[in-house]
Formats: sequence, structure tokens, C-alpha cells
Amino acid sequence: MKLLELSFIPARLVIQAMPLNPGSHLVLHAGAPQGRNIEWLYWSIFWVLVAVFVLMIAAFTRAGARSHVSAWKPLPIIENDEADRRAAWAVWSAVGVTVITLFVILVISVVTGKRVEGLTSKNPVTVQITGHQWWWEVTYPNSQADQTITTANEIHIPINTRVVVLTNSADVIHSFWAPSITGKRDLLPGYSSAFWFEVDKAGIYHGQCAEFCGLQHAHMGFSVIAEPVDKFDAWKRQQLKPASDPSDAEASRGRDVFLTHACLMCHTIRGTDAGSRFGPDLTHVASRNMIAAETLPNTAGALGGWIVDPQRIKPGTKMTPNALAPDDLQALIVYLRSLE
Amino acid sequence: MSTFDPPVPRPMTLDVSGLPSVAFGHRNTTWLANVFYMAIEGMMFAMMFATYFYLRTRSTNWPPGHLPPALRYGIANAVVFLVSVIPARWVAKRAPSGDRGAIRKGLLILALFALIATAIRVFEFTTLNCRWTDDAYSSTIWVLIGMHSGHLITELIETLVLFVMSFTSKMEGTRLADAAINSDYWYFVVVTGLMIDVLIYGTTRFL
Amino acid sequence: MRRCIQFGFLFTIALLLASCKREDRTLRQPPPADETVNTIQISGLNPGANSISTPPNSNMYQESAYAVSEGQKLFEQYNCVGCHAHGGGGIGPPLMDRNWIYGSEPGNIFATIMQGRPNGMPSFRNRIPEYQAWELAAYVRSLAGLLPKGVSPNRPDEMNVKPAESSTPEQTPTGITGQPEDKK
Amino acid sequence: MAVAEPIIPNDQDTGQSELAHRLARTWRQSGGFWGWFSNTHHTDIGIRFMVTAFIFFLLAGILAAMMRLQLIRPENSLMGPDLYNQIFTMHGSTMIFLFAVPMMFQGFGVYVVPLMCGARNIAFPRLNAFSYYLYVGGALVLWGGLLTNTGPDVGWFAYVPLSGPAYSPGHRADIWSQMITFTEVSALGVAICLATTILRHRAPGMTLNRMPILLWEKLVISMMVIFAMPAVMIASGLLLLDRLVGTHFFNPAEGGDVLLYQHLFWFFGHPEVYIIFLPGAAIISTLVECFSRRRIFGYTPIVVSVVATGFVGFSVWVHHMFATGLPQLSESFFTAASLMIVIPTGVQFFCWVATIWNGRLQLRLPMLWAFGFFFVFLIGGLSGVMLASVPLDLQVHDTYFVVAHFHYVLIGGALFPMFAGIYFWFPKMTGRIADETLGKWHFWLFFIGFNITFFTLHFLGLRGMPRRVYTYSPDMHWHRLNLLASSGVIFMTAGLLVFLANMLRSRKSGEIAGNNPWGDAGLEWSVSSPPPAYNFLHIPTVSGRDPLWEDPPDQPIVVGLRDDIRETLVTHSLDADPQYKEEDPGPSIWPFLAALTVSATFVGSIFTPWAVPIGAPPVIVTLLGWLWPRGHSPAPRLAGEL
Repeated sequence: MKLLELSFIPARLVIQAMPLNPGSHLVLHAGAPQGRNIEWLYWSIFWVLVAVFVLMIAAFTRAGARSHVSAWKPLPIIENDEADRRAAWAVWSAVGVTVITLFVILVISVVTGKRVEGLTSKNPVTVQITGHQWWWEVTYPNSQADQTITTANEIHIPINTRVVVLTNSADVIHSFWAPSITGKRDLLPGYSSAFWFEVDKAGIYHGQCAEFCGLQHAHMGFSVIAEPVDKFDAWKRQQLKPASDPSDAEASRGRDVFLTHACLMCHTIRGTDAGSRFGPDLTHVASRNMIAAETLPNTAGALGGWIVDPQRIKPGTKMTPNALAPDDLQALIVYLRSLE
Repeated sequence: MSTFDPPVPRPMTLDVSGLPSVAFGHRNTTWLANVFYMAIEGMMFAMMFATYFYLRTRSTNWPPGHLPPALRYGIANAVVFLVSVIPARWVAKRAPSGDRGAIRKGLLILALFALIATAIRVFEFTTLNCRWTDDAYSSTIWVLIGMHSGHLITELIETLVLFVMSFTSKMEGTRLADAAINSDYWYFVVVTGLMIDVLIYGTTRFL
Repeated sequence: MRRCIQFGFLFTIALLLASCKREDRTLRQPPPADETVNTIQISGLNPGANSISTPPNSNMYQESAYAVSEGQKLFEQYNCVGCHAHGGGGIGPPLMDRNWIYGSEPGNIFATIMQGRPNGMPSFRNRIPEYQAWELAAYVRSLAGLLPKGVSPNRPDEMNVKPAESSTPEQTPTGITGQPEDKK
Repeated sequence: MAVAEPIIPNDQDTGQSELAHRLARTWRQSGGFWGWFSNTHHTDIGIRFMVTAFIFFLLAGILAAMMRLQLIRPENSLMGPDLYNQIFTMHGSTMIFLFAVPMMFQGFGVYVVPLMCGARNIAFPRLNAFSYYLYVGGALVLWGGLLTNTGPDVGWFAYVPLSGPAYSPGHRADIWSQMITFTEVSALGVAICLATTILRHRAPGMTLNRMPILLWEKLVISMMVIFAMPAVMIASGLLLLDRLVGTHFFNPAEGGDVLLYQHLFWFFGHPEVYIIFLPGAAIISTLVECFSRRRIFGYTPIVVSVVATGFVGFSVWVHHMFATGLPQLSESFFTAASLMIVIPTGVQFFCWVATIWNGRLQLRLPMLWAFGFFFVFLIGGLSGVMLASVPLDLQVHDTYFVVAHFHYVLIGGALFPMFAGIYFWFPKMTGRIADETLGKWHFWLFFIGFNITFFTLHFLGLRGMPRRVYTYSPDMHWHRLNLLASSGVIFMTAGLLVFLANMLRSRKSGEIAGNNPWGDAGLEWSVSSPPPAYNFLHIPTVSGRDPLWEDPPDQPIVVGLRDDIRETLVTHSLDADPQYKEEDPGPSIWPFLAALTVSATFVGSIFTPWAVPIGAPPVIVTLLGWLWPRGHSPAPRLAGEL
């Protein structure tokens, strides 16, 4: 009985290892039409390959079993032309089947590829994504400068609307990849390219940089937040506003801390003097779920830890440590968390 | 050992004692190795040519913000290269005879040509109208011509070594074949040199 | 064969001894050492060829290619180029030449950055952390060829406006008097 | 020369005859400390290549174990990103450049090919020795770098701009680029030696049509090396120039281009995969034939497949770059080409099945490893079909799925055949057979451990884990799979320890092998184990593809080569007719000295461009010392020869 239980452990491990949380960060549980197409392609090719695998292993096993002799010393050489003629027939059939199989795979792959890459629309949502070491700058460009939204790491999009992503990189090569939506696209310095996607189920889709980009490649996440159009529009309106003025004394002190310390050397808060574009735009930082490129939850504690000692959390990050007095830190956190 | 048949004496033999101990032309193993070597170097040049044309597609003006390299020394060197084929061919033809005096003369003339080409090359560097640190175009031009200069100098040294050797009794047998193979390598240097001339002096004007 | 192993062993030891600070990447900076800050502060405005002694822990910035390269990026990011251009000078004095009004020692440059100087050089105290000032100081020294070649940056991925720091010839720093600096 | 004595065939060479004594004296390698460095005999250099490469395999394996230890749980603090990046770069670079190619191409090639050709030595033995020392130089540079905290940290393909001057300060990436120069020059040198040996030193009668498949594959691989390696030398060379003298090849702001590097690198990088896999396939073809006790089925299709692989291998490089967003037409073309290359590999697999099917399988230890290869490489090949499809590749590219894929391909295609080959030729190298029981323990431990580790990685990739991350968040639910993957390392380590024990033990006390313990057909089995310094008492002639199986008992042997100088026979490239006699240059310290001066120049050029002009004169002097003819008086030339 004990043995039986023991034998379950590996199976249980595998099951536990794969709790299904569709729509977050899985190639095989896509939340978007393109991802589902790829998923279909995956399973189609997968089962073909499983069949090939089984046949090949069966062939090797059968061949080995039928011709196996247990003699130890080298046996004399045999020849059997008749058997070889049959084998030739079998081999050439197998080659034929291989060619046909590969052709089928080529066709379904190219067709799926067309379907995945062929998305276009006259009236898309345009998102400009710029890769930085190690965060994502997200811009919703508009011909009017004051209608342009700049945020970081969290990409809000309306569902059932085609999105065109314009890519660029500020430094090295990064790769934009949200596995539950569609395949990845490299962000190459010196190249501006575009790709399209669409999400039809509301939810938060996680993504991560997929091209090695230096020390903090591991902590370069982002998320795509797909929401109904009205919620998206509301978000957009909110983002277009400059930062709200501090409502109480502590937040006001926090703003002073922000403007008299290292913060303003890198960050922008629209509506204040802080206007440096080197780090993420913090105008509406409190509206984000996560900070530090999806490394920490956007809570007061995590924010404080990040401000004081970011190099412990992301060694090598460009964010500098800030030895603030406890009161100042507290005020700064209150202020930042008021930037809805 | 043997689980096999008992050893059988083998009376039949293939006697090769009458074969020569040196071969010229494509039968020589060093000739074959030299072909492989030229294939490797040729691939390197091909990759640099590809780099040149690839970078061309990334720029609207060509040359980007420079004057094209001045023609004089390029054309002079092209002429030197073309004429130098004559002594190279002559050495290759005379090498199998083992006539050390003739080979010496041929190698000397070939070395002189290589020396003149190297000297002109020094002036070529001064008239490229760019520095390698300027931009990708300039870097490519410099590396192309620099790579070729490396080959030119190698060939010059090799020819001089063979020339010195031709004064000694060592210049016999397979060394004679080496002298002929040296000419093959010179052809390679000439051909790549002319191609680079077309790239540097031609395509910068017409591409 | 035994001698081969002995040779290999000696070779390894030699390598380890030769290993230098050039490749150090100190990602979590040591906390600022208070007394050194104070020393520098006390010395105050100090034009001329008097060098301010450099606290020993700042050597890790002068000797690390990573720190100098970070300094190079900060030089751009904090808009030092706005006044000093890429070392050639403009509103502010050039940094590539041999004239150092306030001294060329890392400690002097650190003090200049942190305290500011008359005629336009702002103070960056409280604006940038100390380690970044040291990194900037190291980079500024590389502009004048005062750092070893292996540590100085090579060309950046930018427009080519000046030779790379690693190919800048080393110069003998002088004060405003034109006399070589005396070093402490 | 004395011709009066009776002619003794090779398979009866006991080293006792007078001819054997004379040949042994003529072909002797000098002893002592410097003698070790002047050795130019291919069996010695081949074994050195193998042993050195295996040492680096173990070192890179230790790095792999460290990585698995770091990833064993989320947010592990065993090492930071700085060290982890160096370690995974070193692991990849070492495995590819210091282990896989030097072991599979250089090691096995240099040892086996001249013996299989029936030659006394490899062509250009000094170039061969030079290549070995240069390879060691490159290896020491790379690992010296890691020991001095200068280990490259930019990934084994060192993409610009991350590896460029702006984002990789210091000399870490320079070390990587210069290591490429070392190892590629080494591989190119050996490629020239092997291709010339195969084309010009085959035994009379061994026409192209009768060449063993292993020789065909080595010839194709040599050609692939010759045409692929220059691309990576240009790539790493341009990178070095960008980093050291300020050129702008990869600087987008000045007309440079970051994709250019990727094209140059992968134009080499994909053929490289076949340069690593084809030697494995060559070993498998040899073993399948030997242990099925019959001629290989489908000699011609296999040879055609290998040649086709050599060609098609050059037209698939872009499938490493699908994610860069290329035009759709070129994507489709490269998908088709990448799928097409499955066909030749498929043909080889089918022919192996057919050979076993109609043979009499003797499942000796090397063949067990061959079966391991079938299983593992098949999985790798099939997941490769998925990667050829652009939409799927865009999903799993640069994830652990790809990591799993190429470990199945490379460990399946190189490491399993390597162990098979080592167990197979171990008797030839040492005169003793490796212990079969220990070998089986080794196999099963390694096989199980390998599959635990690497099969699991497929799932991690599908669950979105990118490669080259030094840590991950517990929220991603990757930790259990990572733990499982890491646990396989224990089995693999145990297997390797058993292997080492087996090698050390069997070398001293294994069963005596005799000339031909497996009853194989290759010419290398007709001489004593280990072979004498002159390889063959008489150069053999052959009349079929499987010389020892089908040659008649009175097959002629070559006589008339001088035994007082190191004379070798050169034959025609196609029909292997004797053409002329060439003298082997013999042992020399100069290749070693040349490698030293070249290494010093290469290393010095990282630190100052002046190293090139300063290093050039010593390099020229050592090359002159190497090539300057000396020694015995000129051999008397035959009348009318000149």
C-alpha cells in the first residue's frame, strides 16, 4: 500500500507543477485569437510528431528484438539480398511518408503564420513600446503632444480591438513576449518595426523580455491589461491628466522630498518640475499593479523597500539606492501612492 | 586474438618504389591544402563583401558624407597586380625544371612586384578620404583593404623566403612545388585585390 | 606529464595574481563613508593645483571598467553634455584638456560635482548618490586620458563626435597656473 | 631498401620483424619533456584532443550543475546575475567551442581517419599539432578569463549591442571573441589536414565509392568547417574591432547594423550544429554496421544524405532569427529549408533501422549507447520540426523549450555517439576493452538523469520561462519543474563518475583486446592495439567498402616505400591510384612554439593593438623554423623525375 502511494508522488508532482491559470503566462492556454491559432498548430504538429516518434521507436525496438542474438564474440557477416529488397521498399515508403508529413506541416504552419501575422485594421490602438535596460516604456502616441500617454510596464488595451505595437529599443536588443497572446518580437536598436495583436478576453496577461539583455534580464516583466472599451477609455482619460496635487500635508512633504532628492534626476511626474525621461514616468504610478518591471507588487512596503535598496532586489538596476530619513521616506511613499 | 580464419600469407604486392617523390600541380597535397586555404580566405572576403553590400542597404547616401577614395593609387595598384601575373606564371612554369637560377630570378621579380604593391598600398591608405572611426562605411573600407594588405604582406614574406631558399641546396624536390604553389596564392591575392578595387573605387562611385 | 601539471598549476597561480580590479562590478554600493565626505566638505572651494586627497574606497571606481562605463552613461543622462559637450567644453570648461581649475584628482572632481563651482557648475549634493559622483569623476578623468586604457570606455553606440576615451592620449594635468599639479 | 625478407601482412604484425624494427626507429617520436611537445603522430594528437576536450566537458558540466543549483528554487540567492551570466556564457561557449567540435570533429577525426584510410600519418602532421596547441591556448584564455573575473557574460552567441563596446565594458567580451579566433583557426587547420588525408592518403583501391561512411562524413564536415567558420571569424573579428579600435560595424547611430552580426553568426552557427552532429552520425553508422554483423543498408542514400545535409545546412540559418521580424516570404523559405533538412536525417534513421532489422544485432556496450542516441536524438529532431514552424518558433524561441530541444540534439547527437565511440575505439587506443558492466551503469544513470533534466525543460518553456534568467518569481509556478529538472543532475553526475572510474580501471586491467575485438570491417582494426608509430607495416590495398570483411585473403599490400625515411603514399582523390611518395615532416617543437607566439599575439591584441606588429616577428620566426627544410640529406631523386 505504501509502495502504491509512493508511486503516485511523481504524478502528483507533475500535476501540482502545472496548476492551470489560463490567460496569464502560458503558451498553451492562450487568451487571444492569435495565441489560440498557434496553440492549435502546436497540438496538430505535436500529435503528428508523437505518431512519428511511436512509429520510429517501435521500428527500432522491433528491429532490435527480431535480430538480437546473445552471442558475445563477433559473429560472421551475413547477407540477405531478398530481405534487403523488402527493406528498400520500406525505407523508400518511409521517406515518402516523411516528405508528405513535412509538406503538411509546412502548409499548416505557413497558413497559421499568415493568420497570425495577417491582422490589420484601419482604426487600431497604437502602442509604442521602447525597451530599456530593464523596463518597458509604453507610449500611446498622438499627433497632439498633450494627448500622448506615457506609462511603463503595464499596457492597457481594449478587448476586441486590434492593437498595433511599434517597437524600438533605447539600448540593447530586447524581446517583447506575452505567451498567452502571441509570439515574441525582438526590439532592435536602429530598427522600428510593427506587429499586431488582439485580445478577446478581459484579463491580465503577463509577459517577459525573451532576449538576453544584461544583468536584470530576469526581472524585465510587463503585463497587458485587456479590459472592456469603456474601462479602457476611462483609464485613458485618467492617464491624460497631470498628476493630482497632494491632498494633505504628508503627501505635500512627499512631493518636496521627490523634488529635492535623486528622484527627479530620472523620473517624470507631469505637473511638477520632475521631467527626466531616463526612468519610468511616475505621473500615475499608483494606478499600476506592480513596480520595478513587474518585480514587486505596488504596495507601500514594497515601494519603500524598492526606493531604499533597489540593488538588493534587482542587482545592477539603474535605480539608485536612497538613504532617506524614515519620515521623508514615509511621506514620499504616501505621495507616490496618491498618484492615481 | 582472432576468432576469424587463420592468417593467410599474402604473396601479392603492389610495388610503389618506382613512383616519383614529388608532384607538381593538382596532384601535390600542398597544392590541395593551398586550395582549401584559399577557400577559407575567399569565404572571409566573401563575408566582408556581403557586409559591405548589407551596410549599403542601411544608408541612403553612399559613401555617407565622404568623398569616394581617390583613384590614382587604386588604379596604379590594379595595373601592378595585373602585370605581376606574368612573373608568377613564369615561376610556376619553370619550377618543375629545378633550374634554381631561373626560379631565383622569377621570385625576385615577383617579390619586387609585391613590394611595389605594398608600397602603393601604404599611399592608398592615405587617400581613402575617411578614417575607420568615422562610420560603418569607413570601417568596412578600412577592414577590406586592411585584410587584403595582410594577405599581400604574407605573400611578400613567403616569396622572399622562397627567394632566399633558392640560393641554397634546399630548393629542390617538394620546395620546387612550393614555389609553383606560391604563384597560385599570388593569383588569389591579385584576384581579391582587383575585386576590392572594384568595391572601393568603383561601387563607391556608382552604387 | 607531472611537469605539465606543475606548469599548469604555476600558470593558474600567475593568472590569479594578475587578476585585477578592472572587471569588478560592484552592484550594491557600500554605504557612504561619513568622514570622507566631511573631509572633502571642509576643504571647500579650492581652486588651483592643490589636490584633495582621495578616500581609498573610491579607487574601486577608478579601477573598474564597469564603473567608468556607468559614469559615461550618467554623463549623458544627467546632461553634463549640455555644458561640457562631450568633453570639448561649451558653456562649461572642456574636460579633455590638461587644465584643471579645481584639480584633477578624483577627490577634487568629486568635490566639484557635489559642491558646485562658481560661474554655473551646479551642486549635485542630494541629487545624485555619492557612488554615482565617484563614477562620474572616474569617467571625467578618462576623458583626459588619466585612467588606464583597459578601464577607459571605447566608442559608445552613438554618433561619432570625438575619439573614444580609451584612445585619448594621457596628459599631464596642470592647474590654472599652468604648473603641473602637486599630488598628495 | 631490403626486399629480401618475407612480406608480412599487417594483421600479423607483432612488431618483431626486422622491417617493423626499422619502421619503428624511423617513425619514433622523441621522448622526454620537449619530446611530448614535438610529437606529431596523429594517434597521440587525437587522444590529446579527446582528453582535453573531455576535461572541458567536465568543467562545463560543473558550471551546468551550478546553474541547476541556482534555479532549484525561486529567488535563490546562491549567486547574483553577474556570476550567473558568466557561468551560462562559459557553459555554452565551452560546450560548443571547447568540447563538441574539438571532441567530435577534431578528436575522433584525427585519431580514426588516417587509420581508416590506411595511412601512416595524417597529412600535414605539424599543422595538426599546431591546431591542438592553439585549441589549448584558446581554452586556457577562456578559462583564465573566468578565473580572473573576466569570464564573458554575454551569452554564447554574444549578440551586439550587448556585447559591443557600449554595454560590455572591460575585456570580458574580448576574451570571448578571441577564444573564437583560437578555436576556429584550430578547427580550420584540422579540416585542411583531414580533408587532404581523406582525399590523398587513402589506401590504393579505396575509391570514393568504397570509402567508409565515416570518411565521407568527415570529408563533408571538413568542407562545412572550411566554408562556415570564416563567417564566425568575421563576426567575432568585427566585434573585436568595434570594441578595441572604434569601428562602427554594429553601431546603428553611424550606419552600422545589429542584425548583420546575427546573420554572420548564424551563417556559421547552423552549419556548426551539423558539424557537431554529423561526426556522431558517422560513429553511429559505423557501429550499426559492425554490431548488426552485416554491410550497412543503403550506403549510397546515406552518403547522398550526408552531402545534402552539408549543402542544405547552409540555407537554414535565418530560423534562428525569426523573432527579429523578417519579411514573410523569407520566413516561409527558411521554414521550408529547415523542414527539408529533416529528410536526409530521416533517410539515415531509416537505413539504420533496416540494417538492424535484417542483421544479427549484438547489443554490446557501444551499441547500447547507439540505441540511447536513437531515442534522444529522435526527440530532439522532432522538437526541431516544431521550431522550423515560424508561429511556433515565435512562441518558444529563447525559452527553456529551445534549451531542451538543443540539449536533446547536441547531447543526443554528440554526447551519446561520443560515449559509443569512446567505448568502441577504446580497445584500439589502449589495447584493452572497457568494462561492460560499469559501462551499462554509466549508460542507465546518464540516460535517466538526462531525460529527467531535459524533458522537464520542455514544460518550463511552454509555461513561459525564458532562458538565461538567473532567478524567477515564485508567482510563476516554475519552481517544482525546476526542482525536478535539477534532480536529474545527480544521476548524470553519478553516471559520469562511473565512466571515469571505468576508463581509469579498464586502461590498466581491462580485458586484452587484440587487433579486432568487435570484428569490425575498418582498416584500423587490421593493426595492433594500440597501433605502432608507423600505423601499418605495409600500406594496405582494398577492394571493397568493408575491407576486413570482404577483401580476399590474398589482397595485395603495398611495398616499395622506404623505411629509412618517413615516406608516405599519395593517391588519387577519386580512384585512389598511387600517385607519388611524400615525406612526412616528422616530429618538431616548432608547431608548439608557433602556437605559443600566435597565442601571445592574440591575447596581447586584446590589450593593445601594438601586440600585432610586436607579435608578428616572433610568429614569422617560429613559422620559418617550422617550415624550413632540414635534417637528412636530400633524398636521391629518380632519374628523369625532375
